[in-house]
Amino acid sequence: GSADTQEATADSGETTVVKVGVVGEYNAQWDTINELLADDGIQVELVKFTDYAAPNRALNDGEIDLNAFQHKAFLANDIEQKGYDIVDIGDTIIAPLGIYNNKDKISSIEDIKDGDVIAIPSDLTNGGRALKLLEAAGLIECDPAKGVVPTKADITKYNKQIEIMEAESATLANLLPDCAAAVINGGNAYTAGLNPVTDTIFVEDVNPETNAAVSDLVNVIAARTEDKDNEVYKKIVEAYQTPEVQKTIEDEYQGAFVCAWEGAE
Amino acid sequence: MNILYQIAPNLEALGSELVKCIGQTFQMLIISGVIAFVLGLFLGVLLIVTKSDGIMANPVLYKILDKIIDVIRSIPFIILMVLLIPVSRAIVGTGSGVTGSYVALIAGTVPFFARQIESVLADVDYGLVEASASMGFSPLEIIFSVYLKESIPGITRVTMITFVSLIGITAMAGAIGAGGLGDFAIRYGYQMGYRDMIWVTVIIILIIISVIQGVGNLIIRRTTH
Amino acid sequence: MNILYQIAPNLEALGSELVKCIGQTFQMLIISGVIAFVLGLFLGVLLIVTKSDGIMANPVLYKILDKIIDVIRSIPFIILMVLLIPVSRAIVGTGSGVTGSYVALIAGTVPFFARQIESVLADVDYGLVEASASMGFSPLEIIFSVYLKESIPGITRVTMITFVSLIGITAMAGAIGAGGLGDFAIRYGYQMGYRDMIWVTVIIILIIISVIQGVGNLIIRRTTH
Amino acid sequence: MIKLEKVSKTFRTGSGEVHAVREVSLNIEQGEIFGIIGFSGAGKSTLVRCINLLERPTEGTVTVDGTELTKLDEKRLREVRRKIGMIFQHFNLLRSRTVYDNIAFPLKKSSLSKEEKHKKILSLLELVGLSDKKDAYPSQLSGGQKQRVAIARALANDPKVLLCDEATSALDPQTTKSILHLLKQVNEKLGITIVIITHEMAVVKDICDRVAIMELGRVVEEGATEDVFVHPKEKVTKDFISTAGNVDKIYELIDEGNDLTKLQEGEKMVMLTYSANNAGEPVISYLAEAFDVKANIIYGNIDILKGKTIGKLVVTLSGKPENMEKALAYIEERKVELEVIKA
Amino acid sequence: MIKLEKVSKTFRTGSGEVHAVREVSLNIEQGEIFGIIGFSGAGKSTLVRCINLLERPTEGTVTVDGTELTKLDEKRLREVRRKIGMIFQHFNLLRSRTVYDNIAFPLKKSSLSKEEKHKKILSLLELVGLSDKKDAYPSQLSGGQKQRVAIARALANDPKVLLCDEATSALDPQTTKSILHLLKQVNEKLGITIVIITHEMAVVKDICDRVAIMELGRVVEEGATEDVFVHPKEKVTKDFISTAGNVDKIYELIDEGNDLTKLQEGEKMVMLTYSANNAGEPVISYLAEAFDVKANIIYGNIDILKGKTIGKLVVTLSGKPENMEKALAYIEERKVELEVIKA
Ligand SMILES: Nc1ncnc2c1ncn2[C@@H]1O[C@H](COP(=O)(O)OP(=O)(O)OP(=O)(O)O)[C@@H](O)[C@H]1O
Ligand SMILES: Nc1ncnc2c1ncn2[C@@H]1O[C@H](COP(=O)(O)OP(=O)(O)OP(=O)(O)O)[C@@H](O)[C@H]1O
Ligand SMILES: [Mg+2]
Ligand SMILES: [Mg+2]
Repeated sequence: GSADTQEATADSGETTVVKVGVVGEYNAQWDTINELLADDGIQVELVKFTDYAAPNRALNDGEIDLNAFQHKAFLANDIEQKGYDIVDIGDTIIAPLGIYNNKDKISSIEDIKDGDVIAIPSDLTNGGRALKLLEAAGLIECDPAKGVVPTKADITKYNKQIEIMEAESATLANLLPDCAAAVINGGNAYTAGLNPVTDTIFVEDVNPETNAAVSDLVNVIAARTEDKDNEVYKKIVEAYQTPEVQKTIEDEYQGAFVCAWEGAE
Repeated sequence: MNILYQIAPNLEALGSELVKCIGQTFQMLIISGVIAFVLGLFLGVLLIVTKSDGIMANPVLYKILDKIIDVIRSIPFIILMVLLIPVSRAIVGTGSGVTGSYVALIAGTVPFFARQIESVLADVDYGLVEASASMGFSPLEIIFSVYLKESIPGITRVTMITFVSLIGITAMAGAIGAGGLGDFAIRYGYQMGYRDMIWVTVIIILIIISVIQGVGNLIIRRTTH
Repeated sequence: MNILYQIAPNLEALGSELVKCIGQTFQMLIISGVIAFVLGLFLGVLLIVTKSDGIMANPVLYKILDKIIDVIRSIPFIILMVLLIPVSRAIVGTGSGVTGSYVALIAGTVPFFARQIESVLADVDYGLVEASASMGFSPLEIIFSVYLKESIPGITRVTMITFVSLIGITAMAGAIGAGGLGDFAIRYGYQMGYRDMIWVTVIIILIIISVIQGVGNLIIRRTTH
Repeated sequence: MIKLEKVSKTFRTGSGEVHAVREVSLNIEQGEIFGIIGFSGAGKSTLVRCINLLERPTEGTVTVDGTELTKLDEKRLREVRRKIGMIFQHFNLLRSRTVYDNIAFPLKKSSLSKEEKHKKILSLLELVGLSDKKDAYPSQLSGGQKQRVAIARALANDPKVLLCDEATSALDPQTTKSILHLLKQVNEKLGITIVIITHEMAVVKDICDRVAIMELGRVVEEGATEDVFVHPKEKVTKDFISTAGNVDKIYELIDEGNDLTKLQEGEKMVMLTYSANNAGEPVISYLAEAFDVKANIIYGNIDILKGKTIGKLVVTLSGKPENMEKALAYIEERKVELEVIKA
Repeated sequence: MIKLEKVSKTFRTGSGEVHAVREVSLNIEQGEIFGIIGFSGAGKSTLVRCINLLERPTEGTVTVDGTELTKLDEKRLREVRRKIGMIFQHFNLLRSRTVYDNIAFPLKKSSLSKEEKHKKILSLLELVGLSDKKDAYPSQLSGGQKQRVAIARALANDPKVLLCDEATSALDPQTTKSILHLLKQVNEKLGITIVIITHEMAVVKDICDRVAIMELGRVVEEGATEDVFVHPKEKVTKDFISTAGNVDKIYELIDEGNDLTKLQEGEKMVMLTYSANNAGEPVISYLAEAFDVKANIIYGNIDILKGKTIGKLVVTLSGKPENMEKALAYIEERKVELEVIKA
């Protein structure tokens, strides 16, 4: 695949294969997209990474054509830190974080007391967001200068003397019995069989009107800057942002992921 | 300190976090290291003596141990860690954090260490075992006075090798919230892209390893005659 | 097949993915295994012969090798993998996927294997080395005819140990998109929570390990007299 | 004390079975020093290793001190073994321990006090002449020094039975002598039964009460040392004894045409065998006195075994032919065995 | 052929320095069989290991065949070593190789064809009597069998110099004899220079042209074998020779009050020493004939060394007092050394 797909035309009869880097297994929407694009002779081939830091590098290095796994803030940070020459070419979804409670210990934010352990994701994509969520819940305060992705080092004040434990996102649900609560993202909570409505005591506000910061947390499809206007890639973005895909996401993930592109309900 | 900050600019902000991670690493290394050493030694010895030509030949037990070790070694560590969360919770009361990591670290180290101990003990001159048997020593005495005593240099060598591997897997214990140096390097150095933090952690780990190798080599030199 | 699907219900959907992952694992194991074996053997021998009492004593070279091995072993594998991406790209043209994993897998295996080979060769009776020296054999001939030939059982033992460790780290190569069984287990078994997939992969890995151990034990039995 | 009944040991190897020991029955009495000789590979080591069951016999029973070892469980066997000392052909010293600690090793389970043990070890070190090497490690010892450590170690536990597999083969004659002396001493003083494998006939002559000769896994001859030496029955025994005495060399010299073996007209070269029942006979003197036959000693080996002179002497007799004949007849009469080698 | 000049070797150990070899200078001629004897720990092995620089001397120079080894670079040293065979005290056989392959090992670099090598190995196996063990591994061999493999291996490369460190100590006398015979043969036929460490005096007597006696790292005496045997100068040499001949035993017997040593009124027990310059003397016969003194042989060891009868005989003389005196005087005259042991 890679850059020579630029020359491929939609109606040449040949199938253009586009490699899209993803993380995790929440990829039902791509099956729908492939169905939608079949007529255009475009086929998305998923390259699955287990590590959040890998897909941007692979994209930047030309090993994949697109990736779709991160939110805008993560992308911005990666570009700044690692000097990648990549851009976002379309919004996709948002995976709202929730504070899931250990029902044996607490049943509301107010129940959290000094010394309680709160687990948050250790990866950058979700870790900073989790801190922001804890801030929104009134448990801590972060250095505003660090924007939407602060690290533990940026906590300026503990309103409750909680102990924040960083762990791999996928294990968080497993670790819940050891904590008072855990900040888990939609995908992982969904996998663990947690319900984002009934099992949480606090949920991220994903309405851009009430939470301005959330626009930075919208996941995107990213491409190399040179491919910004690639027709094939544009078609893929268009295919993503369709009601068909929205339906798939809603059916499959039951609220763990919320469609976030302009025009989605 | 200033030069240090110049070389590693992120150290200023992350310094206290780093210190905490060093502490976590030491805690993990010492506690699970010691326990894994004892258990691994025990299992390695058990493997050697229960072999079909061993001094307490018990082929069935050998076969079972052998297979258990293989099974545990077949499970990728990250998964082993997750599978063991309930076990850890039953034993030490928690499945996360530094305390929750011990069980997994031990389970990830022991089979490997036991295999290496088996390999070392297999090289003990059987004539010595025979000589002790002819003196009326019991299998237990032969284990301590011959197998273990005579292979201190070999045991030290594989202990060093295993210890370094243990450091390697503590890096993965970050997944269950145990933190530690390896996790620090992964989060800040790799995910956040602070290259200086990678080198700082590598140097610290290198120092730990060097100290261990130094002590180990000293023991080897002192016990090889 | 039906019974299989009943025991492991997710196998139906993931079967083809699993087969692909098995292929990736084999590709990684065979290619990086063979190269790491040769390199590790070479380095291990180099360590033994350049030691201060070795047959080609060269303390400076020894010290350098020794330190390089320690440095590489100090870097958590996941980070090592990332650091080596440019190297991989320079050598094999890509830094990701199965092909991109070789360099990292080799770098993650060789230092460990070399240390173990060093440990095995250190146990060769020095009298044999002396006897060959007295026959006018060159260091190279002594290496092949005595050190390597006489320690085939030991080398086989540590090769098995290392091979199992290599399987362990291929699981991490998923991070750079190399796929493989371990990664399959992590993605589906762990992240997606399909427990049956964990057991399926563990059984497959166990079979691979058992075959390797079987062959290894046969070699050991055939070469121990 | 030690009773072997139809003991056999077969090794299975890649290239077939090796019958190292075949149906050996032996009875070794309390307080005896019993020698085992035989060519290399005859099965001596294997047989001795069967006595303390280091090698479990394929067939047959082993009884030591009235206990049938082949029937004991591991625990009881260990107790019995503690009273059977063993010196290995390859020493089997513990590399990680000093000479002192190697000797201390079997004392681990002894009931002696620390002080007593220390004294005992020092006296054993003294005995084997290694007091100055007490802190050395085996790798720093010469071959003979290693063997001496092994000997001291085997004696440490005051064994009732001592099994020695070529315990002096790496030692110079002087040291050998002192070790044999020591063995004899412990044998006499403490009534220890000693089984000794050796290929040095001097060792057998010096201290063995009885001796067994092995060949191809079997004991082909067995008896009191002096009997076996004087009247060997089997060819292998004769070979052994003659090589030991070295008298056969005369045949070589004759073959070589050595000056000493050239005879004058009328001279005869004869070999006289002295044995227990003709000891104390001044044969040569009598020949001269009574027959005017001169005997020139060319070669010989006369030894005292259990208080009796035995051995062989090769002499050239010269004298008048008629006297010579009488002389030979006389010798025959005196029961000194005579063999005319060359005439 | 081999020239050692002021060779010293000092080991540094935890508990101080061990001066294993001290300032040894030796000159071993081409084609000679040179024996080294000495008590255990005297430094024999270390000295021999200095000859092929397995042990680099702390001081001094080693010259073999005109080449000063101590000056060579590694590569040249290897070439020289290929022509120096060595039999180790501890055999040093390769465990992973069969008997056949162990012997084939040094032939790796030989220019012989495969066929020739095969023949050579088979003939060497024949020579050491191990044809039937050719596919056995060292662990399946008896002690003596291992030693024989080591001997065959050392001979495989047609060495010019052969260093033997107790090459026959684990062998029975018969096998020892055949090995010595073999060594003598290669020495004579191929002119191989042989250095042999041994503690068996029989070995020295049988094949050594010259012999050196070591004590505490030094060569204290050195000379032609017969000279050293007949006229030992140093105490250590005398000790060695007497223990070898075993004649000293008579003193023990006297101490013990053995019957044989009990003398009648007027009898005398004397020890006669035969040496090269009084060989061929029928002393005992003459005593009887001329003085009517009877000599009863009690103990003795008469050997032929380099074609000459040498050795000792202990006899009891009995006769009239005046004759006895004359007899003793006569013996003295005939240059037979005489020592009255008991009177
Ligand atoms: N473990 C073994 N496996 C196979 N064969 C063996 C084993 N041990 C000994 N043998 C064989 O058994 C025979 C007797 O061996 P043993 O060691 O008893 O001989 P030995 O009389 O002690 O000889 P030596 O005087 O040379 O020590 C030999 O032919 C030897 O090769
Ligand atoms: N590697 C070593 N380190 C320290 N001391 C040693 C070493 N090798 C030998 N020695 C010492 O050097 C001395 C001479 O040893 P060597 O082996 O030459 O004796 P040897 O004459 O061959 O004795 P044997 O007849 O018992 O074999 C001994 O006292 C021994 O303890
Ligand atoms: Mg033997
Ligand atoms: Mg020696």
